[in-house]
Amino acid sequence: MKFSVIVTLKKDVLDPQGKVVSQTLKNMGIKNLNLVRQGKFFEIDIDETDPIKAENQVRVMSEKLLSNQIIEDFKISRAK
Amino acid sequence: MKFSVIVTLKKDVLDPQGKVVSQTLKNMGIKNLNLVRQGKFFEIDIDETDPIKAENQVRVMSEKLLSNQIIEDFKISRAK
Amino acid sequence: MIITKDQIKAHGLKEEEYKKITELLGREANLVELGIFSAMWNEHCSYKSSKIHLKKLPTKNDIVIQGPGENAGVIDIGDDDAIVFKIESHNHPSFIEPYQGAATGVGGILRDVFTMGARPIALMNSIHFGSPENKKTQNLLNGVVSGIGGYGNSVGIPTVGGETKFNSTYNENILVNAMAVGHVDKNKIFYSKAKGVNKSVVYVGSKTGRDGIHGATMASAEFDENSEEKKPTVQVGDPFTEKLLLEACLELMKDKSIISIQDMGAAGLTSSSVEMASKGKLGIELNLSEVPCREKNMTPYEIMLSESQERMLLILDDKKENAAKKIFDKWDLDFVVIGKTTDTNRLVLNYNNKKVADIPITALADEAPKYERKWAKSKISKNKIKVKELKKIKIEDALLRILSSPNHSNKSWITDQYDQIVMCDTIQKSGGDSAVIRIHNKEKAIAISVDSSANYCKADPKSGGKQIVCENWRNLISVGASPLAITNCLNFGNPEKPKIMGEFVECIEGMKEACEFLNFPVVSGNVSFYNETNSKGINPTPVIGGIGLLNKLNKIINMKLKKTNSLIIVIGKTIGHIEQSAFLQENFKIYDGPPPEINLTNEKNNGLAVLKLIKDNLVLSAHDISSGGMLTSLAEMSMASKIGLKIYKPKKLIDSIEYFFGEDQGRYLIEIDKNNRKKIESLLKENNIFSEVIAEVQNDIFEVEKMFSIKVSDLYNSNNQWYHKFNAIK
Amino acid sequence: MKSSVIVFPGSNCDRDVAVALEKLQFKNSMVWHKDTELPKSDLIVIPGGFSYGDYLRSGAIAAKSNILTEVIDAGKKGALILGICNGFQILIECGLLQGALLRNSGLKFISKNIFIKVQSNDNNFFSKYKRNDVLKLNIAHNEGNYFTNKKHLKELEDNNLIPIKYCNEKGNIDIESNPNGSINNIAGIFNSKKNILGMMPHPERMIDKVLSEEDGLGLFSSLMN
Ligand SMILES: Nc1ncnc2c1ncn2[C@@H]1O[C@H](COP(=O)(O)OP(=O)(O)O)[C@@H](O)[C@H]1O
Ligand SMILES: [Mg+2]
Repeated sequence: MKFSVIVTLKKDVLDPQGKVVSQTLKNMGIKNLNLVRQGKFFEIDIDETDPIKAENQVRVMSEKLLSNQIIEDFKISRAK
Repeated sequence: MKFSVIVTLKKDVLDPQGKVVSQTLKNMGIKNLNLVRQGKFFEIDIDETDPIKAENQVRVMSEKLLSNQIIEDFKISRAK
Repeated sequence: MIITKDQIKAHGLKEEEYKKITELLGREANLVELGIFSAMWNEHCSYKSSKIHLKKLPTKNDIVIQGPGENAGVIDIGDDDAIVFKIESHNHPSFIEPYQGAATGVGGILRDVFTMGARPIALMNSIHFGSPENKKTQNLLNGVVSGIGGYGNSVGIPTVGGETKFNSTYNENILVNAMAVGHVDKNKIFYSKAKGVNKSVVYVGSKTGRDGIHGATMASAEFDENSEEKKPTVQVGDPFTEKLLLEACLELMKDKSIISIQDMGAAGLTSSSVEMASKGKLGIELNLSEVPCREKNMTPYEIMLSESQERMLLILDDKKENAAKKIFDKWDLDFVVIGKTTDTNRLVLNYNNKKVADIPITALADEAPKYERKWAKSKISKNKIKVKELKKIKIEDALLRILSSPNHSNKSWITDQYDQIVMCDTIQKSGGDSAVIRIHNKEKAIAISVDSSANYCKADPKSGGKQIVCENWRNLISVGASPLAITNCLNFGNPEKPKIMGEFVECIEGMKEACEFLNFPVVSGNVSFYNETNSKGINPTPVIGGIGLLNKLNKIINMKLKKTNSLIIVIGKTIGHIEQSAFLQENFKIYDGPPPEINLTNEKNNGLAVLKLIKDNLVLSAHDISSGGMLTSLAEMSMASKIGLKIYKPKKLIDSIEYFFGEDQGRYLIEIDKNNRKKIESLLKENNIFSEVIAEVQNDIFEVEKMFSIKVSDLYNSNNQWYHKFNAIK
Repeated sequence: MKSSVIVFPGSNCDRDVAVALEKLQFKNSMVWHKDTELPKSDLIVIPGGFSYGDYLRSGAIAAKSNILTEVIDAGKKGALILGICNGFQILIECGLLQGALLRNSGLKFISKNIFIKVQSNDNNFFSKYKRNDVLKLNIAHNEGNYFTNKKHLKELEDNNLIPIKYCNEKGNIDIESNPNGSINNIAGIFNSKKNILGMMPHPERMIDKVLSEEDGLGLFSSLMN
C-alpha cells in the first residue's frame, strides 16, 4: 500500500530555504509572488493490506522519524 | 492563489536519503516497509486570480528553479 | 542475434574495430559482449590515442614506489611513509549536472586512493568555466563548487586547494579535475593485480543501479520489449556510503586477507574485473545473478555497464570471507561473493544459470586498439606586441584590473564552502602557493599544488607543457618543500584531428623535458579527450598536480609579509616578456604572440637556491611570480598579510609596464631581514643566481616610488569583489 | 578523568576530538553507535561530522541509535555531555537540548574562522576563560542556524544558558558577525542544569600551535577540572 507524507515547517518557524527560494524567484522576474515555503515529501510503500493498520504505521514513522515535531507538522495521504 | 509543487527523483536515480531513512525505519522495527523515497515539497502563494495564468507561472518556477529536470520530475497541484 | 551496423556505431566502435572483435572471439559477439568491448575499448579505458605518447614521460626514480598503471601513483617520503595520489577528470558529467558530476568526480578519485590502502588526507581540484558573460557559467560554477564541497565535506577529507579559471573556450565544455592525496605505510600498499586460481571475487559497497549506462543501451533491440522508458541516468553521489566504504576497506586492510582490490570506476564491473584478471594473467568467472541490484529486472548488459558509484571489487584469500563479511556488516554495506578467479584467461559471465558472455581477457586489454594518430605541428606566433604602441594605461589601473578580474580575484567565496581543516593536519589552506598538510602524528608535512596554463599551451604547446611543470615545481618550493613527483590530467579536444593531436604530442614533449630535467617524475594521471562541442575543441589544458616534502615543520614558509623594514628580493632575471600575459589579456584582450620561454637550467638553479635559503632560515616569506607578473605577485603578498610595500622605481633600461607585468619564468620573490642582505646576496652570487633588491616592507601603503600609491585595503577590496557582483546578477 | 567519544557512521571529527582530549590527558575511549553500554566516563563527547550523511535532518537518524538511550540516561543523571557541530544537532534531535538547527541563512556550507564571545564562565565548560573573552574558532556546517521559540529564548537568556555568541574580532555581537542567521547570534547553548553543552564551532580545531591558534584549549582544560 502506498502513502505520501508531506512534512512542513510550523507557521512560526523561520524557513531559510523558502526565503532564499522566494527571493531568487523574485529576482528572476516573478513579481507577484507572495510566499514560498519549502518542506519534505516522502513516498512510502508498505506491505500491509489493511488500510487502517497501514496508515497507523505511517503515522508512527512520521511522528518518530520523518518529522521533528518541535518545528514541523506532517500530513499523510494514501496514494492512488 | 495557492499551489503546491512536489519534486521527486526520477525513477532509477539513486536516492541516498530515502535509502538511509528506509534502513532506519526498518531498524526501528517496521519490518514490512518496502520502499521510501524522499522528495521536496513547496507551498507557493502567488498574487494572480486567473488560475491558468497562475499555474503557468508556477510551472515556469518549477522548471527553472525548483526542480533539476535532469534527475527530477515535478507535479503541481492547486491547493484548496 | 546478429549485431547491426547501427549497434556498432551506437557503441562508439568503428566497423574495423568490430571486425577485429569477431576475429578475437572467433565468432560474432552478442550484445553483452559488444557492450563490454565498447566499454573496454573506448578512449577512456584503453587510452588508444594517447598510450604511445604517454610512454615518453619519465615515471621512475628512487622515490617512486608505483608509477602509472595502478589506481594511483605512490611515492616514498621516508620512515615507511608513502604518499598515494592521482588526479582525474569528470568534465562531461559536470557539464550535464554540475552538482552531481563534480561530487561523483571527487568520490571516484578518493576511491582510487583508498583502494591502495591509503587514508585520503587531502583533496584538490582544478576547475575551468566558460566566460562569466556566458549564461550557463553561473549555474555551472555554483553547482560544481557545491558538489565538490558537498562530497568532500561529508566524507571528512579537507579540500585544501585548487584553481578556478574562466575562458570562453570552456563555454560549452567545462573542466572539472579532482585530485586526491593519501597516506599509507609503505609496507601495506594494496594493488589491483589478481593472484591465485579459485579465489573468491567479492562485490562490496552500494547496490548496482542503472546509473550512467550509456545512450548505447537505448539503441539496442533487446530493450524494445520493455515498455518502460529508460533514459540514460546521471550518477548521483552518496558520500555517506563512500565514508563507510572507506572505513570498511581500511579496516579490512589491517590484516592480510585482500589479495587484490579495485574500485569500480568508469565502465564499472567490466573494467574492474578485466583489469584485475589482466594484470594477474588469470581468468575470472562471475555469476551476475548474485550482484546486488537496486532495481528489479536488471539485465546482464546493464549490470556489467552500470556506473553506480561507491562500489569495489575484492579478491580474497582462502577462508577469509567470514571475517571480512563481518567488517562490511558492521558498516552496513553489501558484501557478496559473485565469482572466482580461474586459469582460463577468459572473462566468463553467467546469469540465471546461462552463460551470457565468454571473452578472452587479452582481447579486452592487451589487444585493445592502439592508434598512432596523425598529428600536425602547431603554428607558433612570433608576433611581438609593442607596449608603447598600445593605448596609454596607468600602471595602478592595470594592476587593479588584473586583481579584480575573474581569473585573478580572490577565491575565498569558493574555499569558504570547503571544510579545509577537518582531520586537523592542515598547516596551510588554499590561498598560498601550495597547500601544506602534516603527516598525522609526525614532524613532517607534504605540500600540494595544482596548476595549468591553457593560454600558454594554446600559444605554444611544447613550451606550455614545460611551463606548467615548472610552475608547479616553483609553487612547491615557495612553501619550502622539496618537489618530489607529479600526477597529470590532460584535457584536450578530439584526438582524431591532427591539429589537436599535435597539441597533445607537443605538450607531452614539453612536460617530458621539464620532468626529466627537474627529476620530477609522473606517477599517475588521466587523459580526457573529446572536450569539444559543435566541433570546437577547448584550448589544450594539461593540469599538473605536484607533491613536495617538508622534512621539518619549522621550515614551512608562506607568502605573508612578516615585518616592516624587511627587504624584498626578486630571484631570477626580469626581461619583460609581455606576450600572453595577464596584462595584455585583462586590459586589452590581446592573446597573440609566443608564451615566455622556459630555461630549465635557470629554473632548477633558481628553485634550488630559494630552497637552500629557506632551509638556512634566511627567508621570511616567499611567493613565485606567475600570471600577472611581478607587480601582481607583490600585491598578492601585501594582500595576504595586509602589510604594505615600497617598490623601487625600475631602472630606465626597461619599460615599466614590461618590467612590472612581464611573465618571465623561473622567478621568485622572497622577503628577507635587512641584516642578512649581504650574506644572501653573496650566496646567490656564488651560485650564479641573478637577484635584485626591489622593495621594502612598510605599513599599509602599497606604492611604486614616484609612480603611484594605494592603500592595501583598497587592493584587497578590488581583489574580493568580483564574485559577489557576478553572483548578484541573475 | 575519563572521556568517551561516540562514533556514528559518518562521524568525521571523532579522531580530531580524541586528539584534543588526549592532549589534555583524558583517558579516552571511542564508543561505536551500535554498542549498548557506555563505558564509565566523566565526559561524553558527540563529535562533528555527517552522521548518516546528514540525510533527512542532520542528527535525526543518529538520535535513534542504540547508544543514544544510554547517553540520554547519563545526561539526565548529570553527566557532562559536549556536542560539537553535528553533535549539537544530535543533542537537539534526541531532545537533550531544545530548539532547532536550521539551514544556514545563506544556504551554503560555511567553513571559516569566526569569533565568539564568552558570555558566562560559571560552568564546567568555560571556567578557564574570562567573561567577555573573544575566541577565534573554526566553523564548518550547513545547518547551524539556531532557532527556538520566544519563551525558550527568554529562558536561555535569563538563566545564562547561552555561554557563547558570535561576534566580530573586537567582541561586538552584531548582524555582520553572525555567520549563519542564528537567533541572537547564538553559537552554543546549555540545558537548564548546564551539564550538557551543544556548540557549532569546533574547539578541537584550535589546540595546536603548528596548525592554528589555541583558543579552543581552554574548553578542554576547563572540563579536565
Ligand atoms: N596523463 C597521464 N600520465 C601518466 N599516467 C597516466 C596518464 N593518464 C592515465 N595514466 C595512468 O593510466 C592508468 C589508467 O588510468 P585511468 O583509466 O584514469 O584509471 P582508473 O580507471 O583507475 O581511474 C592509471 O594508472 C593512470 O595513472
Ligand atoms: Mg581506479
